[in-house]
Amino acid sequence: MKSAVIVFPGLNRDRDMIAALEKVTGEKPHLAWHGDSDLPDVDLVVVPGGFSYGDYLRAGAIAARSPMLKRVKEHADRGGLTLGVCNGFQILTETGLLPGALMRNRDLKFLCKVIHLKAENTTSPFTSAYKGHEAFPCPIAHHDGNYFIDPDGLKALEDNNQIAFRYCDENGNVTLEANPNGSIENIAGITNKQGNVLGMMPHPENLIEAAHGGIEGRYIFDSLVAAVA
Amino acid sequence: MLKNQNIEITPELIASHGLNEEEYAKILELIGREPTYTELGIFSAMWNEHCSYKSSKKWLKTLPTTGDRVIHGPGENAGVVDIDDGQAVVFKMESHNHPSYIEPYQGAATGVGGILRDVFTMGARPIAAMNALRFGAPDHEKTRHLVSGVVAGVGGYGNSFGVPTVGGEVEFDPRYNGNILVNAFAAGLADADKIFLCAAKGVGLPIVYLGAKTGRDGVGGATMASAEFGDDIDEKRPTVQVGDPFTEKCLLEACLELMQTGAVIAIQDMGAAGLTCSAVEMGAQGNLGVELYLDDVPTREEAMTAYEMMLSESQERMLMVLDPEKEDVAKAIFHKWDLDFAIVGKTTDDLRFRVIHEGAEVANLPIKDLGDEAPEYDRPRAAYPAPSTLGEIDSNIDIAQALLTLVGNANGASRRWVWEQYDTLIQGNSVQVPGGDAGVVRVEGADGKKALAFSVDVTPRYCEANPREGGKQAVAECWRNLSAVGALPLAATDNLNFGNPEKPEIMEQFSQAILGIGDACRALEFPIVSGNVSLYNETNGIGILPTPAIGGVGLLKDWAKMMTLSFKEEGEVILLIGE
Amino acid sequence: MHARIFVTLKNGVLDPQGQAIEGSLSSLGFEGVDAVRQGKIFDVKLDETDHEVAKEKLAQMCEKLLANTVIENYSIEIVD
Amino acid sequence: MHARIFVTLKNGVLDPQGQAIEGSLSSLGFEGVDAVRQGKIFDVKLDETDHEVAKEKLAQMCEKLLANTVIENYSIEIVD
Ligand SMILES: Nc1ncnc2c1ncn2[C@@H]1O[C@H](COP(=O)(O)OP(=O)(O)O)[C@@H](O)[C@H]1O
Repeated sequence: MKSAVIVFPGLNRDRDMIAALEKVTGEKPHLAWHGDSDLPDVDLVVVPGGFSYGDYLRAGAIAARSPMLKRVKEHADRGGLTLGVCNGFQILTETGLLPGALMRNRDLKFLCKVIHLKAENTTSPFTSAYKGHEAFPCPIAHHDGNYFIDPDGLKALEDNNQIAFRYCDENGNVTLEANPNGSIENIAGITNKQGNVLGMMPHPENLIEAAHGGIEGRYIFDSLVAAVA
Repeated sequence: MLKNQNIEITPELIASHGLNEEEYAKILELIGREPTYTELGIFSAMWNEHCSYKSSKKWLKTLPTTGDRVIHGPGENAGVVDIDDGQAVVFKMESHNHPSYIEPYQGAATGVGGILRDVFTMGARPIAAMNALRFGAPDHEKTRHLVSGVVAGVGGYGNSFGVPTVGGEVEFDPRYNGNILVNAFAAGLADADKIFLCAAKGVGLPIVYLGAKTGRDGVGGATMASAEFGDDIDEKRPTVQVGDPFTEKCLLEACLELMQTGAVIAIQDMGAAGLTCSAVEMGAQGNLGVELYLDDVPTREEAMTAYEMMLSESQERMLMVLDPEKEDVAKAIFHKWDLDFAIVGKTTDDLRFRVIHEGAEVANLPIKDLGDEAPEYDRPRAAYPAPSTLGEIDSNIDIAQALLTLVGNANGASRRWVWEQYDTLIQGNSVQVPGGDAGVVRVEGADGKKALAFSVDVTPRYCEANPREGGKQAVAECWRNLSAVGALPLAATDNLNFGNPEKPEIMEQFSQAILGIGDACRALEFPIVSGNVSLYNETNGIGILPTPAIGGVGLLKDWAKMMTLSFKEEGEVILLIGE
Repeated sequence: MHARIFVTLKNGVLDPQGQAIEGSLSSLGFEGVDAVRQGKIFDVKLDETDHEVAKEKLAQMCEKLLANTVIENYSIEIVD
Repeated sequence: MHARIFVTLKNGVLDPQGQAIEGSLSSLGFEGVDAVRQGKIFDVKLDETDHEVAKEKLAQMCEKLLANTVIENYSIEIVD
């Protein structure tokens, strides 16, 4: 699988993402600097996590307006697979590639911990490998992960099967207590209507090998490899 | 002719710069004339406690600072220790106590920013951070505000910069009501043969200003950090610095990229008293003079005076001596990261420190004397009051109840609420996060097994009861925490937080604690490779508990063999070892 | 010319910061606070003398960057 | 009663957010923007009819919570 990682100043989980892609796919991703004007033809474009431009103004807002995001949008509009993690998710919503917005966490604090996720659908190119292990522990690390969408938008997400992940408890039950940041309906990740763009707050790239205490993050990349094969 | 900005050097002005009569007399003797206003500012910055270590130097010299693995000990931006395979760990701890009391979020944030800069100035990519925090009584009116601000500030900076916070301490005691402690530790990874130092080399080479623009932030701040608080604290407030972790992250990437090109001859971070200390240190350490052209310094505010520029503590800035042949490469890298890059001076062979502003020379001082001739005091010491003995212990105590009291106490309770606000996982190498004896981080670029362990410790109560034993105990506890996860303790950094050194009892506490630290470090072959002293932690005559925090680093050959503290299964045998 | 731009959350959009502030105010003993909503202001110094042109320009800045029009409204005021 | 509270950074205090916004505006092609400073507003609904009493109360809220008076200024406007 050929992939590209977009690099903005201020991102800081780009190295984690690059390492994860390399470990799982065996190929080094192409690095696309935000100021570059073109993006090579790849199977997967990843917008990694961090604090692009310090997240000043709004999380992801400034990065979303950069020239490179136009290329990402073109790639996505062509049906190209596009993954945004954490700040990447924020950037993709700011760009309009994904609906809704990510607001400050309910408790207004940055929160880094291992929570549990439930893959709500295992039919997307990002989540097929979760079949059979729908619920799994996964780290989060964010300040603005409180997903908001208006009632019509929410209904559309549900009707189109766009909700990819929800926060749940250890047993896979989606409960109020299992919601770490106040996201509407415990939403942790969504796809676009076409299903080729995924945005999620948790960090699969930090869940790849024994040293991470689990390997369930690999399944995203495994799913993608299977999807492009 | 030196330009003096038409400010008369009065005894009041001298006193307000924290210089006493003898110190001023020495200045007159050294330069043979009255200093200009800018020069007075330069002396005050160089000779205050924070930069000159004038009260502590005598005692710091007694610490063991060498060892088989020590590549650079104290004197550089951070200590450097060999960790095999051609790799080195670079680390230091530093306090930001006074600024954090005045503005907890920004004070703590800029403290973290400062220590990270110390580490990456040496060519190391930061891989771990810790923070040792001390606050007043939980029910004191200011505590809640201070705690939430400081923790948010530590996290706000470190999380955005992208370094995992893997350990720390949080404690409460009424003795910190008026003086909280915020000590930040950072460690980075570098190739052992690619360490960058601050001593300038070569005459006539360009001195380059890197990073963010200069504003009036913290003008007079380093002097503040060395003065006891009084009730007029509000007046000192506008000198608060605001941290910009985004710019610092760009600065990190730009510096590491630049260092690879071979363009950097020497580099120094602008910390307290920014341009002054960094330029003087680079010149003095390299036995060279320095000429600075302030008109070329990138500024953020209008009409800044030479005095203000020389004393500004604006964050996220550095100074470097550049290989002139690589100027274009260097400029391109900094512009790519949208950072300021300006040639603001050159090295000279006359050992003078010259500052030129608006066509006039505003300072011309002997560069070596600024550091070498800084006052050094053997301050009087007097026995501290003997500790009161503990009362009789009631043998009928209800153990279960006592246990509940202990774990329900602010100092015994879980610190999860703190460390969950820190990114402990970023970089993907945290194999042990806070909550255990030490944080453990896997080392990249080696065999994938090697890891480093980090812990910071001190028990101020013990230090007050017996400073020498308390000093030893802090080292021993840190050493134990490292060994408890299976690491070989390598070396340590210290952050010595004490009250007013002009009080003989405090000076006695201070010196004894250092001697104790030295005893333990020698016995354990655990050298001190960097550190920081914070004195005058006193408000209205009430000093903090003596708090010499020790930050230690240990090496694990294979993180898979690391120990954690949880019991693993039912029916396991519990052993108690030690005396 | 100086202008001030106000960006506020649309009605119906959750405001965690406003809610938290409401909570803290009441725990600080302030009574009678029925609602708090937090917004942003941007003070902009513009190199432009014509008010109408400036307003138009500022509106574009809002549309393109300063406001996320999915969740936020904006308004513009010329100060001098 | 509705009131609006404005909280802005004091002069000379670094505003990294404003700087980043300025940079982004210029790379989006907006010219002639000399400076941007970011601030906050709080729209407060108060259970109080006397303007003076309300202002006094709001000022206290600013001092105690809404503004960080070390680096920020505040001002209060009664809307209705
Ligand atoms: N400010 C902090 N930041 C990160 N971790 C912290 C902080 N304070 C405490 N911790 C972590 O909480 C755990 C318990 O702290 P402490 O009670 O001081 O440990 P110990 O006394 O066993 O060294 C340790 O793992 C420590 O690293």
